[in-house]
Amino acid sequence: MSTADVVSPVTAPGEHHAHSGDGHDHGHGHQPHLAHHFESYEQQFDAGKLGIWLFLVTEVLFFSGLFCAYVVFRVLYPELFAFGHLFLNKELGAINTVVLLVSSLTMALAVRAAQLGQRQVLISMLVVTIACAFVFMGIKYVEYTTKFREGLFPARYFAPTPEALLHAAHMIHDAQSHGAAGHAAGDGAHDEHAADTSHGHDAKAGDHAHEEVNKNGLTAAEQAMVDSVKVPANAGLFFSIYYCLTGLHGIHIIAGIAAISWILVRSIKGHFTPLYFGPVEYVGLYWHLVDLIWIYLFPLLYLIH
Amino acid sequence: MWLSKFAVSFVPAQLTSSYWLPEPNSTFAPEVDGLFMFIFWLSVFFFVLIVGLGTYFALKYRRVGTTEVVAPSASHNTALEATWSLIPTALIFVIFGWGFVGVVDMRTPPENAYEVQVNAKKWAWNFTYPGGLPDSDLHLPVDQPTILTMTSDDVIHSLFIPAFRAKMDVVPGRYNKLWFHPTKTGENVLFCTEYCGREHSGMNRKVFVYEAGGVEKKLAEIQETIDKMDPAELGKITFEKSGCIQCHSIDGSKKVGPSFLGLFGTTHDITTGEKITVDENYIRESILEPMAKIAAGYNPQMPSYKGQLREKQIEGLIAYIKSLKNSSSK
Amino acid sequence: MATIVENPSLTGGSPGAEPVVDNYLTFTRGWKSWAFTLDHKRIGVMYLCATLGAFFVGGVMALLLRSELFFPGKQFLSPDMYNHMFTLHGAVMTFLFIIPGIPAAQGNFVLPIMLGAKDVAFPRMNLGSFYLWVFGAIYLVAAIIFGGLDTGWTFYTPYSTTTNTSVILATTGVFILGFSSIFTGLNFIVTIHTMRPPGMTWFRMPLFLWATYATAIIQVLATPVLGITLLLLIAERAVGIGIFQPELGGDPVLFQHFFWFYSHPAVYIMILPAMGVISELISTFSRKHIFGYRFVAYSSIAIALLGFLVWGHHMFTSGQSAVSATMFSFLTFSVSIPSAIKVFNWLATMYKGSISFATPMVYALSFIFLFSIGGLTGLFLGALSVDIHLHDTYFVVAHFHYVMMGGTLIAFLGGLTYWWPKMTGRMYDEFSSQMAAIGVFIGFNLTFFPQFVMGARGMPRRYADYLPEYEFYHQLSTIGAFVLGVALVAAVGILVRSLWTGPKAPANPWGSATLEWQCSSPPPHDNFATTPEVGDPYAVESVKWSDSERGYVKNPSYVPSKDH
Amino acid sequence: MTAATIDHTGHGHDAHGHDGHAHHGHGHYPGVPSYSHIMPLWILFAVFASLIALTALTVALSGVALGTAEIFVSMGIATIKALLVAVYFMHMRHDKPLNVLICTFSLVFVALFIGLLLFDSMEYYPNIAARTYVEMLDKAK
Ligand code: HEA
Ligand code: HEA
Ligand code: HEC
Ligand code: CUA
Ligand SMILES: [Cu+2]
Repeated sequence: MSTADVVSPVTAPGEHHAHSGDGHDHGHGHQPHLAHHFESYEQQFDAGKLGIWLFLVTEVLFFSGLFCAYVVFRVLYPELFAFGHLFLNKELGAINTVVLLVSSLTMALAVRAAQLGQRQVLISMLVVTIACAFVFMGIKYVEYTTKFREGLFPARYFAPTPEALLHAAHMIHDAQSHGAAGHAAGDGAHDEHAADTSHGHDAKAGDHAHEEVNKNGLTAAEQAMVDSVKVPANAGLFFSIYYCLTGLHGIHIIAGIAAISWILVRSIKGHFTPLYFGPVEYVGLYWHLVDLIWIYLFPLLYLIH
Repeated sequence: MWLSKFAVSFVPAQLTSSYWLPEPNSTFAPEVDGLFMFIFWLSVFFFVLIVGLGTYFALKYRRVGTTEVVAPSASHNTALEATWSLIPTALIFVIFGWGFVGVVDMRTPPENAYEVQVNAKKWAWNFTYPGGLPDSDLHLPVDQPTILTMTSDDVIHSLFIPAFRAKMDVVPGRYNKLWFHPTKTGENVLFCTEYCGREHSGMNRKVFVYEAGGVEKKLAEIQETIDKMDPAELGKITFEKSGCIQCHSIDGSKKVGPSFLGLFGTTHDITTGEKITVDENYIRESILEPMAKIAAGYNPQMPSYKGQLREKQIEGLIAYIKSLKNSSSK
Repeated sequence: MATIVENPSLTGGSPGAEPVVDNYLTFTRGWKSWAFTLDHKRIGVMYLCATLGAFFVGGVMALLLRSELFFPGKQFLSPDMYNHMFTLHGAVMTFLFIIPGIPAAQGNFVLPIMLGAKDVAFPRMNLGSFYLWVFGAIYLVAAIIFGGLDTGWTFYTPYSTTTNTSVILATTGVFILGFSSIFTGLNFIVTIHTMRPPGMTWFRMPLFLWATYATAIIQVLATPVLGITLLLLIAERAVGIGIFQPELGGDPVLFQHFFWFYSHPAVYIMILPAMGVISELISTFSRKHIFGYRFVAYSSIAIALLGFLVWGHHMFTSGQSAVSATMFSFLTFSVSIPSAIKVFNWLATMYKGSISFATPMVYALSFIFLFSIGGLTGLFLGALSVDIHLHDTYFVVAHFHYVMMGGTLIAFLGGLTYWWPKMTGRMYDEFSSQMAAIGVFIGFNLTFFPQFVMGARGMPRRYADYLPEYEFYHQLSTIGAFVLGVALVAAVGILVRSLWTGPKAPANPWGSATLEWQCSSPPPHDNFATTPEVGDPYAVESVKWSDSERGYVKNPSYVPSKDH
Repeated sequence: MTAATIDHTGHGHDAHGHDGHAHHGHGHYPGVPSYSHIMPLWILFAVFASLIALTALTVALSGVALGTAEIFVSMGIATIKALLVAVYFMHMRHDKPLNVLICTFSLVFVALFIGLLLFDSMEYYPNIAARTYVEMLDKAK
């Protein structure tokens, strides 16, 4: 740094590189968190905001590939989707939707608190948001492990267990017996009762304890029901798409948790002021996008006929 | 038309379609060549214009010394700019339209065509003729349209016959159709033009075009030779023409699959840990159901030849493999 | 580099600008000051070294390919080795060299200065982008070491899902490189939108900035799709999701659609910045205002946007439906119009100029020559029925080398020789580098022109071996490649040599009016001592030659015209 | 050299101008800079309530047989929800037109991507179906 003390006319006093590296740290002295190459907080905020919006654009296009695969296969092979969705748990999906919506609200409140300089509110809102994210991931974990147990893997390893098929058979059966007349057998139609009755089947071991079971652990009647289920060719494709979409979304939730935690630490340190709250807003925007994507995923995957 | 013929008589050979393009042996060829040469001349025109003007300006207005008083001249001229945007615009409509007409023809197979089933695999072609006879070369009648219905067993290949200006990818899991109308008897090359791995550049065969009735005669002839031929010799030909040679050597070296040298009669492990002895039945099974037993140390990469080899050929292959004994010198 | 830094003459300030004590090279010392720098100029220089390195690696591979093809039959590369070689040549050249080449290396250096800003909007992200490049490169190299890669740079399924080479490593590398490219693009868009100083309106921006802006749009919109495509490919290989696998119900042609949705726009990522460089060069070395500024500026944006709609022209023979093929063919031609506009405007700029044949201009002129051939042969490929014949032959190989190498690489060299004095503070030897430029031109044409002929005659690409009828053309091409290699090594060698022997560069050696020539050579750490005076970037009459400075200085008698 | 000189920032302030209600900017919250728009609490909660209500609605509707209309109804509801989140939670309503434009733009490209690709897949699908059918027959043999 032999030349560093020679103040060149290039840099205005007080803007000079007193810090490490080559002076790109916040050199504005009395203006904390204003980077040296920006003229004002507003310019810095605008740059950051435009940056984060562009980043969201890349996220949208990133996901668009998966949505594209979804749309193509759904249009060409609707039966895969009608079949596959029988195995998804609508209640858990709905709960997760609400969880994410709550977290979106708290995130919006957190941004508001940051703008107004209400540090306590900001901190608590961020904590709630992170908590929601964890709840979401917990529920996803339950869903995934259930699927794995039932042999519902991506295409190459797709091998539903008899229990899983029995469950599907019941859903199809319920749908038909409830008079969804317009639906052909096996296309997976069901109405709202299907969900209620399906709880019962989980307890099948109790109901049918006295009956003889075959090697699949099923009674003759159950086996007949399982056999009646027509598994469409390549049914695993639905699960491939399901795992890709929800998996990538899950990774974004995890990234979100990391980002919000970082914001939380900084707000505890008291970095944010009504002049400088950009990072909270940027992370908030990201978080809302993650929520937005789920808003589409939920009906697309869980609520199909 | 006559104008272009007239013009062509003045230009050097390098500027004619017979220099640039292979022999035109199908009905598509004149169509494609016409458009090719049209774009060619258009390009020559624009190229000469651009490079000519560029050179002229560069020389005429070259800087001498450091004198550099440049009389200010217009820095834009909307009319001029519109002109050089609109002329190319008009021209691309012509090119597009012409190409479109050509492709509509290529994509509309006629009714009464000669039909051949094509099966591609790493790295061999198999053509199945009406009546179910397979061969690894393409035999076609002249002056009659042919439709190829093509599929692949493994990766994407592409069937290209330069003299016919015909090309279509051969994609696993679907039938792609390609049709053309040969106009000249004789021999043409056929290439695989979609990259498909190690022997991609070796995946070429011949296309033979015959007078009416010639194909039937040729196929019967092939059948007859097969019937008459010494099995081991037939086996050798099949080995070379049906693609076995791409993966199996006969000199003991290991390629994708085991070498055939001294293979017959040996006993070795398969991936399940069992032992097998290479006998007639095992070879037959290897050819028809290669996935049934996989030789230890190899990947299950061999495609099935079910329906693509005649019974005689399978027998021939067995005889041929039998004949490849380890010579005493090794 | 140490020599420059220690040279006392450099700190004496460069003529033509206020005396400046330190410049960005001498500002801080030690390898850490480079490795952790946030200065866009240093990041640009690091990018420059890195991409040039990648170019040489790719070039050596190309020479190996060409040597193997000198005779038909096997020479010294087994077919497998040949396949690895062209795949890596293609992948290294596209992902490591040409995509970051002009924007990330030269763009990083000059963009903020041209704009009159102190830095890009997100300096940390800029450095991050460079390190992502490094990681991506490491992955690609790792792929070479652990099993190689033989899929072609296009990674078509199901070949790429079944081959036993290290596809996952390589695609991970490309995935990372994609993010590097996105970060650069994002940074540039934000910088151009929010960092312009007073007076720098959109229509006072140099055309190079318009071009990088248009490029950045593509980088941001298209690259994520490549990202997801590669992730799906990785998942396909790792767990068999089946989306691209026919035997699991998937569709390999879908992969091609995904791939080209990125990779066609990517070819405009390659050419747009090159066109931007050429616009600067032509105007400067003709000492004339660029002709039709607005048309040239808008045409960059038009190319960027239209470029998104034509990807299907790589798939005319894939089994794509006739209707979509028609649509894509039509849209393909639409891109030629803005390209034509640029070419004609460059010519008109030369009209009545005062044309100097300094090295950058030699490159610019050969760009016009070569890009015209490359672009015009694109018309053959865009025409439906003709492409059926030409697809996957050497005609395509020749086409894309004419646009990528004859276009982008030549412009890259043009830009390098143009900004070299600014970057290093040194002038290189003019005559020898002109000769090298001419050598590159000759070698290039000898290499790739014969490929048009053999391609049209049916020679397929990606062939380790060929029929004897094509031998003559292959031999011409191989000889050309070696001429080209020698000339390129000379061209770069001459520049490197100037670091030690070159005379000190003036602030404005060429007489350009864009802002980067207002600051000293090399520029100070913060780019500008005072807020630069923003005027018409092509008012070349605003500077005049000064014998004492051996460069151009402000022209006192210049009065800005109302026109611009 | 302030950012206000940058041409598009001007529009951002215009947007504030159109905005009917008074809950923003300096007026209500002293010390809050002009580039910071504060969302009133009642809007945030109202939006949240609507989101929950719409979620309940889609879940309920998924039990009703709507036939082909189903996909449009559920996507329609999802889009309303998405708009609510974007416009209020993400402050799009008070954002610079440029940022809104960029978003719209990205959606246009997504639509082109999916649209053109889907179109082609549907067109060539018969080639796949024919092959699948033959494979099925082969397996049955
Ligand atoms: C820098 C990169 C670059 C650029 C700029 C271009 C520019 C163009 N390309 Fe090229 N292209 C590639 C890189 C590039 N290409 C690559 C890498 C491949 C192969 C990938 C692979 O398979 O590995 C490829 C392949 C490729 C194909 C597929 C071929 C095939 O595989 O079958 C097609 C087909 O339409 C095509 C067309 C065009 C067109 C119409 C243009 C146009 O933009 C050109 C526009 C320019 C002009 C037209 C010249 C200037 C204008 C005039 C002189 C005025 C006169 C004009 C008229 C009369 C219209 N290109
Ligand atoms: C920017 C892009 C770019 C560039 C610049 C080049 C440059 C060159 N390319 Fe490449 N090429 C591609 C992109 C590029 N290529 C792509 C995308 C493919 C398709 C791959 C695929 O099919 O998947 C391809 C394919 C390709 C093929 C077709 C292979 C095949 O289909 O079988 C050939 C064959 O001739 C070839 C040749 C060359 C040559 C001779 C050069 C020359 O111009 C190279 C000149 C450079 C040098 C010669 C380097 C100089 C250095 C030295 C001489 C060594 C000195 C070393 C030090 C000082 C350290 N290229
Ligand atoms: C794409 C490459 C490929 C082609 C083409 C191919 N094979 Fe094979 N072949 C293999 C591989 C790999 C193995 C070893 C794995 C296995 O047993 O399936 C093998 C195994 C065999 C075996 C069993 C050898 C042993 O020791 O177990 C026989 C016999 C055989 N092939 C015959 C043929 C014949 C005959 C043809 C041509 C009609 C042919 N193969 C074409 C790849 C190929
Ligand atoms: Cu088969 Cu290439
Ligand atoms: Cu393209």
